[in-house]
Amino acid sequence: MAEKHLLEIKNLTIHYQTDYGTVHAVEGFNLEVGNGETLGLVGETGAGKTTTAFGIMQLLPEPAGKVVAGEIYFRGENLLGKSKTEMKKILGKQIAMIFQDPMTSLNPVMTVGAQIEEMIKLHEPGTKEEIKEKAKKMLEVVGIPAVRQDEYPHQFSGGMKQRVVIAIALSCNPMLLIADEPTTALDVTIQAQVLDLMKKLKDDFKTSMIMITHDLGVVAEICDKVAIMYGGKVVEYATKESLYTKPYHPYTVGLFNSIPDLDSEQDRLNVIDGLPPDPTDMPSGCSFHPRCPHKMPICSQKSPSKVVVGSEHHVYCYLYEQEGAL
Amino acid sequence: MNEKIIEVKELKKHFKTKSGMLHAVDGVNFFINRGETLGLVGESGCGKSTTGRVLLRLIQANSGEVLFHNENILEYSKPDMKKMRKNMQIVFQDPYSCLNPRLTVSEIIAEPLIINKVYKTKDELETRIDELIGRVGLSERLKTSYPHELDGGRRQRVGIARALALNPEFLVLDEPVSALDVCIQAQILNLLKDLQKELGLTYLFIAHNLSVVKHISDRIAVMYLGQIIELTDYKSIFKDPLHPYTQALLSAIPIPKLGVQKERLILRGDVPSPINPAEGCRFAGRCDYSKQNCFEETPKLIESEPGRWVACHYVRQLEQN
Amino acid sequence: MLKYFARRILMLIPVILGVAFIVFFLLYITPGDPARIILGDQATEESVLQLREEMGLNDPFFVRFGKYAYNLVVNQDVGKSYVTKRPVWDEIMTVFPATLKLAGSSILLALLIGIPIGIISAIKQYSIFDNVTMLFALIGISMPVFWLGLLLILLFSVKLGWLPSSGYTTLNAMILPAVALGAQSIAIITRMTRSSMLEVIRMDYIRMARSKGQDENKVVFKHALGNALIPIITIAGLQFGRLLGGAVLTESIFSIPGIGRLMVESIKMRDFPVVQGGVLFVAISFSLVNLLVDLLYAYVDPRIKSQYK
Amino acid sequence: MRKKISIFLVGVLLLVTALTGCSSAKPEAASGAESTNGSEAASGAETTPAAPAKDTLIVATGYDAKSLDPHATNDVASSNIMEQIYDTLVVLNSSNEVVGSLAEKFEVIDELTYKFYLKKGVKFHNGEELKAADVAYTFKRATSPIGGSIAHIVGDIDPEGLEIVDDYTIIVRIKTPNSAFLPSLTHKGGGVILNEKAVEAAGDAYAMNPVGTGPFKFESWAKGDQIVLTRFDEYYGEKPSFSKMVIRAIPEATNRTIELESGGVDIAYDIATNDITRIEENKDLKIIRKMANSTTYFAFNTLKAPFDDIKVRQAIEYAIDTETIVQAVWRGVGAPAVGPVPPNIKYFNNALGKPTYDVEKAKALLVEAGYPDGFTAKIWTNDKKARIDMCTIIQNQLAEIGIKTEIQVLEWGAYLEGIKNGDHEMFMVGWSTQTPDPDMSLYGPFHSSQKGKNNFSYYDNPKVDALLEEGRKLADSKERQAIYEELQTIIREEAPWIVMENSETVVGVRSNIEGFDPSPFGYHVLYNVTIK
Amino acid sequence: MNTVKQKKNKKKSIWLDVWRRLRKNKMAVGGLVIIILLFLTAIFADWIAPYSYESQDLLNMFQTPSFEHWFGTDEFGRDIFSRIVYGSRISLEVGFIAVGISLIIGGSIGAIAGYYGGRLENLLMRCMDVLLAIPEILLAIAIVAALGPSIANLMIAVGISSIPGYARLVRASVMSIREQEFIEAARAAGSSDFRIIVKHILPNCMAPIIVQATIGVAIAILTAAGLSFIGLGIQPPTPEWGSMLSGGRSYIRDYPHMTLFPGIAMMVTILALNLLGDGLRDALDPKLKN
Repeated sequence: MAEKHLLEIKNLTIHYQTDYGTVHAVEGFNLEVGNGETLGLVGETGAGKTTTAFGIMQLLPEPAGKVVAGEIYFRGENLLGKSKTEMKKILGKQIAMIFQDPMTSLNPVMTVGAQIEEMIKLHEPGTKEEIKEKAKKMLEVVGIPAVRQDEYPHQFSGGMKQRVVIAIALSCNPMLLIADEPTTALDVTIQAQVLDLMKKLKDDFKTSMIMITHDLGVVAEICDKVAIMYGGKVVEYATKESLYTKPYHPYTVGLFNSIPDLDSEQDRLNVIDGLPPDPTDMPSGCSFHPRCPHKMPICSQKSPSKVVVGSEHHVYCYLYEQEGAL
Repeated sequence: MNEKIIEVKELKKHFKTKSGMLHAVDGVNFFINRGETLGLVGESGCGKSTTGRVLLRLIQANSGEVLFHNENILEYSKPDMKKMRKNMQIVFQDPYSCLNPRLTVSEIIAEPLIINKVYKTKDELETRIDELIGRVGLSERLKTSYPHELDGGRRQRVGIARALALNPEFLVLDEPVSALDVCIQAQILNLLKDLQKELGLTYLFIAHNLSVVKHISDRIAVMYLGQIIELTDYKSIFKDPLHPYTQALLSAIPIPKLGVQKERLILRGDVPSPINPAEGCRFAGRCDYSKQNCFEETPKLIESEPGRWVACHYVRQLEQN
Repeated sequence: MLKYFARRILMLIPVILGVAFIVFFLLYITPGDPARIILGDQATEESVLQLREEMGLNDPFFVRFGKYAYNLVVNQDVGKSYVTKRPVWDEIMTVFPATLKLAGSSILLALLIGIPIGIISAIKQYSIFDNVTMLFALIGISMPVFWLGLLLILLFSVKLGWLPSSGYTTLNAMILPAVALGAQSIAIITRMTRSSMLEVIRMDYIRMARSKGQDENKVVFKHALGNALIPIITIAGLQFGRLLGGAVLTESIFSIPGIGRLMVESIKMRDFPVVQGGVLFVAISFSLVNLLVDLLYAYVDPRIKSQYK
Repeated sequence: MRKKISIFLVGVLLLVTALTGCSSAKPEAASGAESTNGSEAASGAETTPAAPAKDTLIVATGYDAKSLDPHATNDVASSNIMEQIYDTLVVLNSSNEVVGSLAEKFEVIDELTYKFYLKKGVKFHNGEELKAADVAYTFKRATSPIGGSIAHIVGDIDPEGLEIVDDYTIIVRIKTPNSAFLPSLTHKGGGVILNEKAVEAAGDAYAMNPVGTGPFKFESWAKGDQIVLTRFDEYYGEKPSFSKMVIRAIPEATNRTIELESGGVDIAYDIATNDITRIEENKDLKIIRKMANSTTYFAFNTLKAPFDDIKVRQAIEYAIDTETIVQAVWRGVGAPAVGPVPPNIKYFNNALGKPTYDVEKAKALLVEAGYPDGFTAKIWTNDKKARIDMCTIIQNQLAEIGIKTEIQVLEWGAYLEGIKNGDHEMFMVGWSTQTPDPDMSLYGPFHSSQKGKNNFSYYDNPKVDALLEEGRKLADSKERQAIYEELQTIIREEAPWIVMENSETVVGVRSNIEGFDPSPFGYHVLYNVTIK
Repeated sequence: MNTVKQKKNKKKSIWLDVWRRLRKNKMAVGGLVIIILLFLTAIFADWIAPYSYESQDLLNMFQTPSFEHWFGTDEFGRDIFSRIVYGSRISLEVGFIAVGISLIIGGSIGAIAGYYGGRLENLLMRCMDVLLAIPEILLAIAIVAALGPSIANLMIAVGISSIPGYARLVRASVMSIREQEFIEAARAAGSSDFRIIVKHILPNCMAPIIVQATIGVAIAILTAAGLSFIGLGIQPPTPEWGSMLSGGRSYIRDYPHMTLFPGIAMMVTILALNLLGDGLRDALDPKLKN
């Protein structure tokens, strides 16, 4: 029986060495993703979402990025312990990734078909014709006429390019798909098309997915579970239903309040003032305390530990520590 | 209250490209009253930014009129235009390219004042700069720092302060918050609303994020391929959108709420190319309700109901075909 | 594609006329009377004056240039050398193979050595290999060509006697000049390959390729190099074009009768037709090389190919 | 993608083969020379089958010939080639007397008319037989504008006065009596005889396709690289001992020496001073040295103040130590000059002795001339290294007597024009006597009629003019000698020139080459050489 | 009033920031140190050089390096070390003034072409193409032959022949800056074209221009030396590295020291300039860094 969780990340810490000091991009990050489950990873720019994804895929830029601590268990095995050649077998076959900007994710001097075939050839046996056929089929699956397989990326619109990227990612039917803000660069009508496609494919291929985004609307549409990231770590994790009905962490509350509501009438948005933390010198204790309206002295001394506040809903915040949650 | 500050009539702007004439702005009409905010919404490539820039004559229009206090500024001579520029300014989208990296914050804000020789002595200039910096919520000590030392939100505040320097009546806001994170975005939106209330400013707010536009606008115009296809007050556009494209646009917005999932209208295909567009309604190709004459006759923007302008042959008679 | 090609050729005409005008003007204001030089210092006055008349040296500037330009454009005739009375075209064609061979071999050296080293030092950025090659590349650029030539002769011809110090007809006579001239091109192409590769390696599609589980050298040679080729071709084209006329120093050290040396001698001899013909020839070959480079672009990068349709 | 890169590499390889292929072919066609030149032999890799080395003589010169049309140019490099291809009517024997060559014999009918009897059966390289008509045609062409550059040699011939008596006899008349006419006919520039048919047929291309009667005939010419001549089997005179001669142009003196040492060439002209000892010490090489009839001199523009004052000129002469300068720059090659007439020319007045070096006297003269604290002036020289060096030392020596100078190195074109317009002040230049007659050394540079042409210093002395004209008329005799000795004394006294140095021909030769004797006039006979 | 003072030292901060980044690159600092030393030798040449560059000593010519003559003597017995020291003055002079000429002329052509675009740009750029089609060294030779060999003409020749390079560089950076939004903001505030170019565009093009200028000085020195090498450069007896090299080349077999030391001096100078150029490229353009 597959383990309870397809992916388990324990206390992951990733730092970047730059000329301006070490950047604490990811600090004590914990997360689980179940089989066939879609987890939304939400956070503002600089919260460490993309770095986490690169940590999992071991695509951190050499020599600056380094995994300092933590384990990443994928199907029970710690990916961090694996050698480069072992990882090569996993990447693309079992874990695939979609990048944010479709404009630059495809090699401009290679035909679209060739880039899909390359993925298939790496992980599945078959003659040239078979692989070509599989690639054609994948194009059809993502809604692009197969006849366009010999065209080049610059002949496709942004939305179509993202479909090609999805075709590449899913061509070997990976267990886990990491999507790093796949629709942020797209117009809202095209975004709707792509999200609709991803939902359909997710169910058909039974792929579990990590959807990295900063748009709570997208999460509501496509995700089962949600993890809110701030200052390089998860501050709240819950099912979509319990998070959207009652967010606990002050930052999550602030996030929801900052989004103008289409239905109701608001004169002013009640806003989280201040700025996101500077990753080169993180605030002590809970990294949100400088901006937190319910700040308590302890918040600036110790960083809060996990507090379970509901079934599959926990939060890292001292507000709920004293109440001794159930 | 509704004195028309600015009115645009049949505004056209075509760019010559290798493969034909690009109809960026193709016969746009609207007006904005004093103190009002008109939201201009549309997907990328629909011509909203170009419209904003043509208004300020940063780009020369091909034809049409831009009446500012009932005078067509497109015909103004260079010196008159320079005087006119004092009362219309612009705030940009990209925080990283809207400020000159080689100048300090106070120099950037002072630039329009120096160009138009508003103040005689340096002290008057300094006090005006301090006042503006305070006005947009920046701290005094940032006066001498450089743009690369500020984050996105603060850079936009400097951009706003610069736009306010000449006490304009009318501001074009070209996607001022699209590049910002949600929290910072909210802070800037609040600032813009406060400024409007306090200084009686009139805004043309250009954006592609509908929820942001709804929050700040009084009336909203939806643009598609260089034309305004619907213009109405912000409440009814969400409750009762008339044009099929507006309906599709609204249904595509992911709502950060549970159980409110509307039946989704997924548009077919991509936006057609604005180069040498065909006759007839430009949305006809992708519209589920398009009939024969939709492809022949271009619908005019008419006031089908009081305060509800729409450019469609079959308003309220849409049947699935 | 043909239409683009034809248009580019047509655009050459103004450039050629421009070059002709500049050279014509420069030579016009150059002191020294060609007739007197040709007839030698002991020639009689009458014969000098008569020759001047014959050569039309007494006409005003624009008349002379007009005649020259008309002759050039209408019947592609660049006139006869004042000194040897031979058509300028033959003069150039006899010296051109030497320059072509010299420039060709140094560009070849540059490509065969520069590109691989540039790629390796890009992959192994900040390694010792990278730092050492970059230092050598810098020295290569900073080394004056003529000094390097002298040192090579001193070492290989004089001290070791392995290689001849002059001539160009045999292969091993070409080694020293090619190395002397090529050193700078090798350095330039190595640096350009490295920076172009570094830029491409940071792109998203490289990270995409890696995320497919593709092995590293396929990622580098198939994806990265494919995209990094364009700037490299540009620089190689520019260098080759410049060497065609600019190898005058190397030619003089190794006594290679190339175009560069012919130009310098002709300027000294005030043999105006040969100078004008030579510079025009170099300018035309320079532009044709650039045109070839543009065509290579189209081949390497589909985005550019689609523009030509 | 892989396909793309491999295609690129193939393209590069094609470029390679095209380059090496076509270029090695092209020089073949252009120069026509089988690439059997020595440098290849030394390096071992024979690209094409070469005739056995010893049957080919390879010579390295400093400059490539300009043209092989004797009437079109008068430069030394071209004359060196023409020496092997053409013959003249008369030549000089070892004691510098004029004897017949193409002409069996000749008579001097009166001071204006000369009669030549041609040898019979002499063949041109194109098979035509030498006829009187050829001689007439040659002299008519030489005196026409085409022959401008050798006008000073055969200019006296009266084109109307040429009379063809029969196929093998011709009478030549000259405009003004000139005892130096016969010696000037020995000059391998102006005096050679061309073949009428060949010249007319070749037209402008004749310069690159010469036809003569000499022991070697032209085969090919790769401009700026090498000229190849092959033996003319029907030569009327004594046949050369080897069948092919290659004259290579190697401008760099160092390269010429290296090629000589490596066997790339058999004979190397103009060996650099500091290579002489190296060649002498090398057992398979030897040095041949001979004084040449050319003089380098430092002169004044006598029209311009202060050089119009004789005292100033004499002061400068005393201030310049020619002895040290020649030793410093030439280091034992050539010799400090005595006067404008080179040592081994008739009537050389050795009694004058070298100019004396006396700084005090120079200063005194300057004071007398009214320039107690000296003056500033320009020195012109062309871009010959040795001349620049000499000027640099002169500049230093003149500074000691208060004359501050600025050296201007000009190319030959700008130099000549400057002198013609009289902008020059002090200048250094050379003059070579191309025929063994003192008139050639003195008439050109010092006769007032030659001002601006050969008389660069604009020297004008009626007495000297008279003596020169007198000297021209007289045949060789005691009076003629007295005239020329007096001329040399006056010129030394008036000092329009300060003679610096008589140059010496230094030629490096491999030891297996016999019979090479350089000529003082600068163009050397090669056809009588034998290769062991 | 402290804000004004504060602004003064703030202005410095931009260059301080550049210096801080430059200092990290050891090679570039090495280059800078060499160049500063070079400037000092050029300025204080009279004190540094043990002998005058003209004083001849015909008795001991071709001396190999010894204690009194560190670099030995040349064919006139002149001290090579002193001539190299004086030579540094000429080379720097030629290098900087030539770059100055090509920067001012080429730069303004590039700025005008880049800013206004359209037909004017096309015309200007075609003229630059014409100049570019003629190889630099041939153009320089023709100019020196036309104007006559002197230091001033050498500078003009080298300067003119590198104008197209600067024109293209400035045009490219002006065009990229012209699209930035802060230019539209300035136009919206009614600023004149001239002010936009001077206050907004050029200051932001400084980085590539400074880098190209530094490397340009190296190229100018090389070209000038090349011209002297073929006898078209500086008039004797002025010491210039190129002519010293050319002078020594016929004695290369017996007295190699005559070409060795000027060659080394030239190479070290040009290497230093290139090192500094590369270092400045990274320091001035931080976006290249991350």
